Parts: sequence; structure tokens; C-alpha cells
Amino acid sequence: MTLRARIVVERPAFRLDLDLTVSRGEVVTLLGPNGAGKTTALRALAGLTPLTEGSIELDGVRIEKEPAERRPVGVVFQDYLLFPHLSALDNVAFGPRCQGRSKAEARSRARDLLDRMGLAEFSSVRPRRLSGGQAQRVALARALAVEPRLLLLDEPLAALDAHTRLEIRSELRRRLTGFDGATVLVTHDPLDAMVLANRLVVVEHGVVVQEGAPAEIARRPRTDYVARLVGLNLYRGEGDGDRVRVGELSFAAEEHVTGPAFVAFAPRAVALYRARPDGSPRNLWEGRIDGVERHGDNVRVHVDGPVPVAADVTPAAVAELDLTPGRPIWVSVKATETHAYPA
Amino acid sequence: MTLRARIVVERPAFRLDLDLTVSRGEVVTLLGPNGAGKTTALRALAGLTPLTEGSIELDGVRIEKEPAERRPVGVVFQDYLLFPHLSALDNVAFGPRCQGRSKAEARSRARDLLDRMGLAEFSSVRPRRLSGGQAQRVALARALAVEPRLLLLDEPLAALDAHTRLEIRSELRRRLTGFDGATVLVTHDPLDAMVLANRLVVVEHGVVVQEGAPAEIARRPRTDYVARLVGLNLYRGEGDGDRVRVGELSFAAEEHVTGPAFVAFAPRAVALYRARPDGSPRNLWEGRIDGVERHGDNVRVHVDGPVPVAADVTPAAVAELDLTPGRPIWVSVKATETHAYPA
Amino acid sequence: GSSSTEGAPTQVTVFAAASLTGTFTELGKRFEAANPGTKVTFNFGSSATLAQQITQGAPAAVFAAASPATMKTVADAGLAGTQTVFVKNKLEIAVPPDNPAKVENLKDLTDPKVKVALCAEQVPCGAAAVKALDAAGLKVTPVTLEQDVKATLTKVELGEVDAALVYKTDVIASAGKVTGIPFPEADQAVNDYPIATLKDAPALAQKFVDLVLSQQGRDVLTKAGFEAP
Amino acid sequence: MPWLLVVPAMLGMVFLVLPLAGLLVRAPWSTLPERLSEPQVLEALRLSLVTASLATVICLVLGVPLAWLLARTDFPGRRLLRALVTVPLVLPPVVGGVALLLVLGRRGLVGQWLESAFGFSLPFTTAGVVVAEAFVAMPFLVIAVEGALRAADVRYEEAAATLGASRFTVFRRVTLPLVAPGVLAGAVLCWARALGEFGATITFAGNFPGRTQTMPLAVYLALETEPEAAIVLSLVLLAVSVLILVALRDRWVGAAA
Amino acid sequence: MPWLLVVPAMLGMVFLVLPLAGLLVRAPWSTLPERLSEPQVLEALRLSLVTASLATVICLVLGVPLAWLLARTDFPGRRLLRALVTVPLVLPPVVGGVALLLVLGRRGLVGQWLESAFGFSLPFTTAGVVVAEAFVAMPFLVIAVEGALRAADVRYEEAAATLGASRFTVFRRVTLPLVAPGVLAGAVLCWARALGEFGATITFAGNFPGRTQTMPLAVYLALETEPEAAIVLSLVLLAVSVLILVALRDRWVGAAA
Ligand SMILES: Nc1ncnc2c1ncn2[C@@H]1O[C@H](COP(=O)(O)OP(=O)(O)OP(=O)(O)O)[C@@H](O)[C@H]1O
Ligand SMILES: Nc1ncnc2c1ncn2[C@@H]1O[C@H](COP(=O)(O)OP(=O)(O)OP(=O)(O)O)[C@@H](O)[C@H]1O
Ligand SMILES: [Mg+2]
Ligand SMILES: [Mg+2]
Repeated sequence: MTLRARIVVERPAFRLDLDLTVSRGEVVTLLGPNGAGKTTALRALAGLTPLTEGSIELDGVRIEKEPAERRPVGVVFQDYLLFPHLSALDNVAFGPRCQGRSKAEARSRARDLLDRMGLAEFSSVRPRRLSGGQAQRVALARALAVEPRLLLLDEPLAALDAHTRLEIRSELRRRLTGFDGATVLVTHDPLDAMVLANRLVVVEHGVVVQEGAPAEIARRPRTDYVARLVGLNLYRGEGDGDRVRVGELSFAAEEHVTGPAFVAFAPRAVALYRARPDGSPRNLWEGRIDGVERHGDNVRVHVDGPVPVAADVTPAAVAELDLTPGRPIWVSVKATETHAYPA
Repeated sequence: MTLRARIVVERPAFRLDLDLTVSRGEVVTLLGPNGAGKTTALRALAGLTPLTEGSIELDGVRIEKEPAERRPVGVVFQDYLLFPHLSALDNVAFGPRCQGRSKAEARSRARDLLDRMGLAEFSSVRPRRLSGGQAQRVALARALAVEPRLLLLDEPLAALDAHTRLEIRSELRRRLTGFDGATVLVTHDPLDAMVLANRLVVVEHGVVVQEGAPAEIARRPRTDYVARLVGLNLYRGEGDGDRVRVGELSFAAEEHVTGPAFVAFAPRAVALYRARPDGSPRNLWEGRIDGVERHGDNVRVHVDGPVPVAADVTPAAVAELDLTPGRPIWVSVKATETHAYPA
Repeated sequence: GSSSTEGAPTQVTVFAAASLTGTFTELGKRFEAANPGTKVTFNFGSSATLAQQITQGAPAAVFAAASPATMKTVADAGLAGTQTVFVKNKLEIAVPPDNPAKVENLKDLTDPKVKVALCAEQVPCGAAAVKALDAAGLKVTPVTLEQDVKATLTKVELGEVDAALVYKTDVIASAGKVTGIPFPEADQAVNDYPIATLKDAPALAQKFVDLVLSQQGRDVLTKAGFEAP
Repeated sequence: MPWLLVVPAMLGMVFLVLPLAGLLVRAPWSTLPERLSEPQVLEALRLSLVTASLATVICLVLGVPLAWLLARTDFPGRRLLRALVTVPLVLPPVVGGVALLLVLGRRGLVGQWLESAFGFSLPFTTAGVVVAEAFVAMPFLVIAVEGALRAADVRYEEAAATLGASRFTVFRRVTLPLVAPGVLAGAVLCWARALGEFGATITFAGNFPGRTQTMPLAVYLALETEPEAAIVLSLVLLAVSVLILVALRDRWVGAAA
Repeated sequence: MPWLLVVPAMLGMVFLVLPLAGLLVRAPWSTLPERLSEPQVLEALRLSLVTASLATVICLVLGVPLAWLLARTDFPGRRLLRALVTVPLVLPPVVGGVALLLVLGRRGLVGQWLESAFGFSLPFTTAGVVVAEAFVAMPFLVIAVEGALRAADVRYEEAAATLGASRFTVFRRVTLPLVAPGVLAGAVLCWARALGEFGATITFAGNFPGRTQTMPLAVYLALETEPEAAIVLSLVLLAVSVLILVALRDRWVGAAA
């Protein structure tokens, strides 16, 4: 086990209390809404914010009392914090220099990293003259240059364009794969999280609300936030075998659950009708259109009712159904695409 | 026509030359790789970077000579730039105050905006104590508070978590819909671009390479960058009616094109085989596996060969096909999912 | 600066009041000419500062003060040898060359319309001014009480005041930029300049004092406006 | 602990504080009550504080804009001007006083005009003391504030401009708060320098108890006759200024937090 | 143009520059060549420049760490210490000189020990001039640099720490370059103040030509004999210092760009 930490940080009007274990070579992603405490957790791990309580153990050594500079930790900050007075190259060479390497050695290492980030031609440029994405990549290179045993990344890919993002994501994956330390990453991009992380830790209001493999979390979200993140409709109810009761509704699902349960289904599993459909679809209710927005090639329709629900329909359907806000509409969910699991 | 601009900015080793027109109520998104010049263009529109050449006309008035403070423009900066000495509320009230409103009026306006951003409880907090996403939202509120006629947004949603992003995106959409000025937005998120923009302008190396409705661009990318952005494989070749020749390959497509043409298809339209498949699939060649990465629930396989191609396969297929890098593999693309259009 | 402790000292360090700058520099040159191979080093400053430095162990051989009081400080510390008054300095009324207030005698200074500068009572020229005015039975309200006689003189030179009481030596040194008006009461307010060798001073120090007290020295000093004691 | 920083810092501290200790040890404390009961001393103290504070206000009003001009705008001759601003620092204060007399004195370039037009002359007045102190102290403020302005991030000012703030509003509501620590440092330097100012004051404004005699002048004159009294007076001045600085800092820091 | 800023800035400029103009007009320029040919004058000028520069170096070495200690660490008594650092600013320089004598003089607290142990005494030597100037000028540096440090963004320092930089390395490679404009401003203040220093120098180091007689002391003596010569000497000092400042600034700014 590389990292084993209990992080408690108290602030006026905010308390972070997190248990975090990351094994060798594992990448754990912290996901959570704005203000959940992700940055605070990273800062505490890096030694920049003191713990109110708890401990941080890295490779069996307690480091929570060590100052930041003695922790074998590399950090990419949310707003880069590149040294404005140093060139991109010297920013990257800074860490190796601090580790006692010669100037030439540190620079050749830095040049190497910048190359791999596709920034060779920006070596001698000051951060002020870099674009947002270029700056982000230099920051990434700077953190990797110290060969940390714990790598902390606060939205390392946020400012990158799609193309570069793909490349840097792969580069990062490659580095993380070859890296036998622990990595903790904060990102808002579900895709980054899915691609990079072995395990997701979802934090809300300073505490962990769900934890597990990305696919598992994507399939069985346990909070509204996670459900929205992975694009599912999620409700909490009471299971009685083959149905789950949510308020006045009752959902048929693939799985059988008894007791407190969640029901989840994707917006594309939702069908909309102007009149009550024939036959006897099981998950059916009437609601009222709340809003309509384009969503990729489809249109996402928000429907109010006994429970709020999001539905994806084709643009053709929009015209045909006359989906104007305020209109009553019938909602049906396919039972085969509805999942239920214990709460 | 609200905004009509020709923006030329020369820098050592970089030249931006952009024609941009945005109609009343229209939202134009600038997309482009890092360092393409998007931020530079926004700064020029805002009056923070002088034009080397060109002109900016807003509602029929030439404003390129006006200083920033006299342009009716609101800006959300890539790194927020909230005033560190003012509370969130006073940051937002700053603009209205400068427009001559009374303190009480400005503050009530600001409070209103913060409310809508879900930040009511953070009114009195200084930016240093805000999380990244909270800061971003305050910056957004601050720019909206001046009721600009030209709104410039540099990645306004980048730091927001999925949940908030959805809300703020809707809020932004609503505001932009009610807004009769022009909006220029920079984002790297294809989803934001699709949802918010009426029109995309793709910039590479300081010049426009493609322009059009989001759906059109998503369907018919004209550069590698755009293709990757929308997740398509893209090649340039020569059409001769029902086939398009790309190097030694020849693609059958849905459309008939003659002359220089693009061929595009999605990674999920690609099938992989260990041996040459039977029958006579038309778009078929042999390649070598270059890399494999998880991609959502699927796996994305990069295959090298006469042309590089990305294929999405299920995890089950990965095991069955033994997709290890370096392995030779047969690639086939369904003609019905292959699109061709003039280059 | 440890000339006083070495074998055959060829150097003598003289601490002298700033008002002696011109005359003593001249005398120093003469001394060096008369005693080849010797060197006279001066430290000019306010007498009070010099006294302070000497009591704090400054390497001085001779002290020439602008007032008996400052010499007393040094003597009280047991550092001074025999003191001799070597010159006196006498007050005059200094007015700008155009004499805008038409000042002719000490009484004219009592006119409230005449702006007068005096030295502060704490410095010798101020003490002398008080004595002179007391002797004349006059009460003058000055606009300023200057820190030293040079500052007082500057005010007259620049026409900031219409008249001031300064030393005759200063009037002469100003080379026509102020006009001096002698007045009889000045005789009752002369200021004595004492000189003394200091503890552990080399024999050369006494030789310098002797030069100052000699006729040659007196000539130099009286030429500058000082009066013989 | 970074000894390479802490050791020189300690040495610096000792270097600055030890001489004060020397003064404290040697001061004839028994005479303190007597000194303090002399009306002249309190008068001089009051005058010192009032004039130094007024001079600081003048320096802030004129000097902060000047620093802004030097740091944020570009005009021909700016570099020369910046060097000229440093000049009163180097000028021996007495010569500075003479220079002021040449310009603002009764027969000075501007002064003679003031005198004939308004019957008003600055030398030998309390206003003259303020002018002399401001002249000597202003460069400290200007240079400190200019340094702070140059180190500040101009992008905040750009952000303010896009919100419609005029250059003056940007200055007042963004620049100034951002460089507040630098302005504070400059104001402290300026006030302290004005409080200790001697040469230019006595030369330009003279020395008259209750009108132009500030503490440094009183100290200087005391040195002539009773050096130990001078030490006591200096320590009184020091103590008062330290008290004021500590009190003000606390209030400022309190307001900023 | 923001007139509310430009007008006071102009006024400030005129206020600082006009008296210099007054001096320039009144100075007896014809005597300049004669003055400059006097070896004593050049000697004093050289001595002034050398001692002021040495004093600035000492102030930088001791004062910048001290400013760092005051701005970046927390220890009991820090606030009092900060106030004490301001004290030599307020102390009339002559009293400062007396204080130095009391501590470092031949009979002083530390001085008598120095004398008996090493046979070495500071007063009345060139080293004494440097000490006196450093004592008077250091607070300017410390306060200016502390202000700059407080205004700087500490998050860069945090970033450096996570890269393994010790506190000293952070200071040297991040903090110092970030606050360079503030340090530069402080050094200019410090150097200029040292160059113009008179009271503490004459009291602590005496007024020996070639050894301790700096330009301000020479000016003082010239005032005794030929007041107009004093003005010329001051202007020479000014001209030299302005030249040096302009030249250095250009080099520094050139290096930074
Ligand atoms: N220095 C501080 N003092 C007091 N409160 C703070 C401070 N910094 C952050 N907070 C508060 O602590 C909470 C957690 O902030 P944190 O920056 O850790 O959030 P986050 O999860 O990183 O959010 P985001 O995704 O928006 O960056 C927020 O409510 C924030 O307002
Ligand atoms: N102040 C400057 N001086 C010189 N070159 C600059 C300056 N600012 C940016 N550049 C260069 O101009 C180019 C465009 O930069 P810009 O910031 O406009 O890119 P961008 O499209 O916003 O990229 P990103 O998506 O990474 O933010 C880049 O190559 C950058 O290095
Ligand atoms: Mg964060
Ligand atoms: Mg950008």
C-alpha cells in the first residue's frame, strides 16, 4: 500500500474528513462538485495545508508532519502557478535542480519532458507568453520532472484542447503506468476519470459518498451528482422484489431488490408520448415539459412530474411531439434498461 | 449584424488573422488547439491587446480605437482574475458600480446574479477562499453584471463540475437567449460548443480553418483537429463517383463525390478481425495495433497501417481478439457509416 | 589613528570647531611646512559633537572649541591638559547688502516689522546675543532661533530675514554677501575660544598649540575677523 | 529553519537594535519626568507629530499618483524624471533647505510672487515645516510605491477596465488596494523620515518653539548643552513613534483581514 | 487621461524638481572646474560612492533576510521587532551617531571588547562610515522589501516547496526574483539615503579628509567657508548619483526583459 491517509481539515463553515488509500501504481480520481474539498485534500497531501486531525502514510512512513519540500510529492495546480520569471524550460528544470542535479542535467531532463509534451519550441518562452493550454502542459511537465512517489494533479487536462488532451492523456497514462507510486487526480471530466483512473472516489461536502471502479460507479451511481456526471436518471426508493417504489411511482427493473434501493436509467431509455401509449408499459407516468436543449445530435428534454426526469429524443421527434415547455407529456421507461440496486 | 471584425495581431513567431461576424443574439464558439490564438482574439475584441491591423465594428460603430473601458464588452477570463481584495459580492457589483449605479442597486443586482449561480452563501467570501469552480462562477456573474452588448467568454465552464456545469450551462443558455448582443465563446469541450453555440469557428495557427453549424461540423470535419474533436476518423482523398481513393486504399461511402474529397467515419463503425474476413467487405485493409485505451464502457484501439485509424470495440472483443500492441489486424469499415464530401 | 602611542609620532590630530575651518586649515599647512615630515589631520565639526567624540575615546591630540562650555565637558572627563583662550569672537549685526529694513543699530531690531534671526541660546552665538541684548536692555522677538551661526547667516544672505546677530568672522567670510554693522554692546558679549592638548597627546600637539598662540597664528586668526583674547 | 536566512536576519536585527539598547542604558532616566513636564518638549513633540502626519498626507496625495505615472505610463523623459525623483534623497538636507528657500523663500522664484500676491511667506511658519518635511520624505514614498506597482499583476487592472472602470477608477478600486502593503510601507518610511527630518526643516523653516521647533531640532540644540538630555528627548520621540506605528499597523491589519 | 491622477502627479513632480532648478540657477557654475580639480572633492566623492555602495551591500545581505523574517514567519515579539526596525528612521541621525558611539566606540559596550580583543576600533575609520551609513539606511531597505514581500503571491512559494525546494532555495529562486522590483526600490532608497547621510557619519566617524569625509561632510564644511561652493558640491553629488541610477536601471531593466 503506497498511500494511506486520513485527512481532516477544518475551516470556518467547511469540514473535510476523508479516508484515502492508494496502492502502488494505482490512480485514484477524486470527483466531486465545486467546493467539495478536492483541492483542499490535495493541498493537505502536499503539505500546504496543515491537517486538523489524521495522518498521512506514504510507503509506510508517516509524513503528515514533514514540510512540503520534504514530501516526495509532485503537484499540478489548478491554476498552474508557473514561476513568471523563469522560462518554460527553467520552470521544469526547477525541481530536478532542487534535487541536487547539475544545471545541465536538470535542463536536459526538462528539455526531454517538454519535447514529449509537444512544447519543444516554447522552451525559452516565459509563462506570460504561453497560452492557457501550453501553460498547463508546462505545469504537468514540471510536476513530473521531480519523479515523485505521490503525484497530485488538480484538473491537469482542463485547459487542453481535444487533440492535445488525447495526446497528453495518453502520455500521462503511459507515465502513470510506468510509475510505481500513487497518483491522486482531481478532474471534472468523466472521460478523463474513466480513462485514467483505476478507482474513483466521489467526494461531496467534504466526505466520501461513493467509491469504486469507474464502470461500477457509472452503472450504479449513489448520489444525484454522480448520476448527472454519468448522465443517468437516479431515484431512491423502496424495493419489494421485482419493483421499486419511488413516491407514488413504482419501477420495474432488471434486478430484484428488497429494502432501500436505487433506480437508475439513461435518458435514451426514456420514451415520450403525446397521449397515453397503448398496451401496458410498466414504467409510465404523466409529466410536464420543463425545458429542452440540444445535446449532441439529439435533444435532451427535461420533464417535471412525480419525479424529474431527463429524456433524449431525436430532433425529428421534437418537431413531431411539439415539445414546448409547459406541455403535458407521457413518459415511459423501458424496464430492460432500468437498473435497481440496494441503497 | 452586431459584430463584424477583422482581427490581425502580430507577435514574434505568431500571427493571428481572423474574420469574425456575429449576428444579434448569436453565439459563436471559437474552437482550436492550444496556442491557436483564441485568447488573443478575445483580448483584441475586449481592447486589451492592440490590433496590428483590421477593424472591429459593433452595432455599426467602429470600436477598435476605443479603450477597453469604453467598449460595451463583458469578459470572463481563462484564469478568472477576481479581485483578491473584494468579496465575491463586490467583485460582481464592481461593473454596475462603474456604470454609475448606486452602491445599493449594484449590490442587489450582484446578489441576484450570485443567487442564480448558486453562490448566495459565498457573497461575503474573498476569492482566495473560493474553490476553483466557485471562483469561475463568480467571474461569470461579474461579466454578466455589466449587461454587455458583446460577451466574451474564455472557457467559462472549464472549472465547473458536471452537475454545476449543467446548471450553469443552462443558465448561460437562458441568458444568451434573452441577450440581443453578440457572444463569442472559447471552449475545449465539444459538448459545451454543441449546446451553446449557433455557429462554430475553428481556428488553427491563427487562421479560420472551418466554420459552420455544430451539427454540420460534427458530421463533416475538415481538419484532423476537428475530426478528433468530434471523435471521427478523417482522411483526405480523391473522389471518383461512388468511391474515394486515399493513398492505396479506396473507400466506398454513402455519398457520391468527384474531385478532392474527405472521408469520415466514427470509431464505432470500424470492425476488427484477426484474419481476413470472408465475403467481400469493401473498405478493408490490414494494419498493426498501435495502442489500446479504455474509452467509456468500450475500448478504443489505435491501428497503424496505410492510414491510421481509431476503432471502438467492446471489452469482450479485446480479450477475444488479443489486442496487444504490435499485433497485425484486419480493419473493415461499414460503407453505410462512411461519409464522403468535397474537400 | 594611534599616533599617540607610537614611537616617534609625526602626526597630530586636531579636533576644531567648524568656525575655525578656514583659519586652522591655513595654520595646518604652515605647521607642516615648518616641521617637515609631519602631518596635521583635522576633524572639524560642532564643538558639542567633538566634545562628545573625545569623551567617547576619539584619538584626538588637540581640541579647539568654540565655547568654554564644551571644553569644560572634556576637562570634566579628565581628558584636557591646560586650556588657553586663543581668540575671542565678537557679534555684529548682519544685514543684506541692500538693507531693506534700514537697520542701523541694535535698537532697530526691536521693531516688530523687522524680521530678525538669532542663534539659539544653547549655541555660543545665541548665548552671546542674549548677553548683548540684555546689556542693551532691549527685547527682540526673532522669527527663528538658529542651530548655528552659519544657518543664521544663510537666512540673511538669502534675504529671508532683515537682520541677524552673527560673528564678525562670519561677516568677513561671507565676502560681501552680507553687510556687517558693529554695535557697542558687542563688547559685553564676546565669546572665548579655548584650546588644549588632550590626555596622552604627543609632544607635537603642544607644538601645534604653540603655533596657534604665536604671533603668526594670531595674524592668521585676526585676518579672519577674530580678536585677540 | 533556513539558517542562511535566519542568521543574517538576526545579525541585521542586532545591528539595528543594539545601538538603541546603548541609548537606553546610558539615558538619564531620572530626568525623564522633569523633561516631560517642560511645556517646550511636549510642544515640540506635538508639532513633530502634526507636521510629519500632514507631510505624509501631502506625499500620499501627490506621490502615489506620481509613482503611478512612473510605473504605468510611458512618456518621453520618463527615465530621467524617475532619476530626478530620487534626487532629494541624496541632497544633503541642509542644501535641500537652501534649495527650498531659493524657490519658496521671500526672494525665491515662486516665493516672491506668493509674497507680493498674497502677503504670505512660507519660511518660519509651521506650513514651512510641513513643506520641508514633505520635500525630503516624498521620494521615499514614490520609490516604494513605484516598486510595489511594478511588482503587481497588471491583469487585474485589465479585468477592471473590461468592466467599464475608467483609469482612475481602476487605480482607486483595484490598483491601490492591490498594492496597499507597498503604499503602507512607503507611508511608514515617509512618515518616519519626516518625523526625523532636521536639516531641511531648520534651514527652510527655522527654529522657533511652538511654531517651527520640532523634536529633532530640540534634540539637536539639547545636544549642544546637555547631551544626555538629548538622548532622553530622542527616546521619547522614538517611543511615541513606535507606539503609533504599532497601533496603526494593528488597525490596518485588522481592517484588511 | 485620468486627470485626477495626472494633475497631482505633475504637482508632485514640480514640487520635487523645482527646488533643484532653483539650485541649478543659483549655483556659481564658473567655479565648477576649479572645485572639481581640488583633490579633496574628488576624494570625498569617491569615498561617498564607495561607502554608500558598501553600506547598501551590507543592508542587502542583512536587511533582505530580516524583511523576509518579518513578512514570512511568525514568532513572539515580531510586531514589536518590526516597530523597532523603524526606529533608526525616526532617530535624529546625530543621536544615531551617539548611539553607535555608545555601543561600538572605543569605550562602548561592544567596542571596548573589540578594541581589547582585536586592537580594532571602528570610529573615525572608513569602516565606521560604512557602519554609520548602513545603520541609518537599513530600515529603508527592510521596510520597502517587507512591503513587497507582503504584496507578493505566496502560492508561487508553495509551488516551489512542492518541487522540493528548501525554504532558502524558495527564497533565493522564487521569492527574491518575484519581489525584485521591490528590492530594487529598497536598494535605491538605501543607497541614496547612505549617500546623503551626514549626522550619524560625522558623529560616529568624524570628518577626516580622505578617510571619513564624505561629500555631505565636505558640503557642511564648505558651508562654513564658501556657501556657494557647497551648492556646487551638492550638485556634483546629485549629478553623479542620477547618472549612476539611470545607468544601473537601464542595465537591470535590460536584464529583466
Ligand atoms: N483558504 C480558505 N479558507 C477558508 N475556506 C476555504 C479556503 N479555501 C477553500 N475554502 C472553502 O473550502 C471548500 C472546499 O474548497 P476546495 O477548493 O477544496 O474545493 P474543490 O473541491 O477543489 O472545488 P473546485 O472543483 O471548484 O475546485 C469550499 O467551500 C471553499 O469555499
Ligand atoms: N504576450 C504574448 N507575447 C508573445 N506571444 C504570446 C503572448 N501571449 C500568447 N502568445 C503566443 O500566441 C499564441 C496564441 O496564444 P493564445 O493564448 O491566444 O492561445 P489560445 O488559443 O488561447 O490557447 P489555449 O487554448 O491554450 O488557451 C501562442 O503560441 C502563445 O505562445
Ligand atoms: Mg479545486
Ligand atoms: Mg487561451
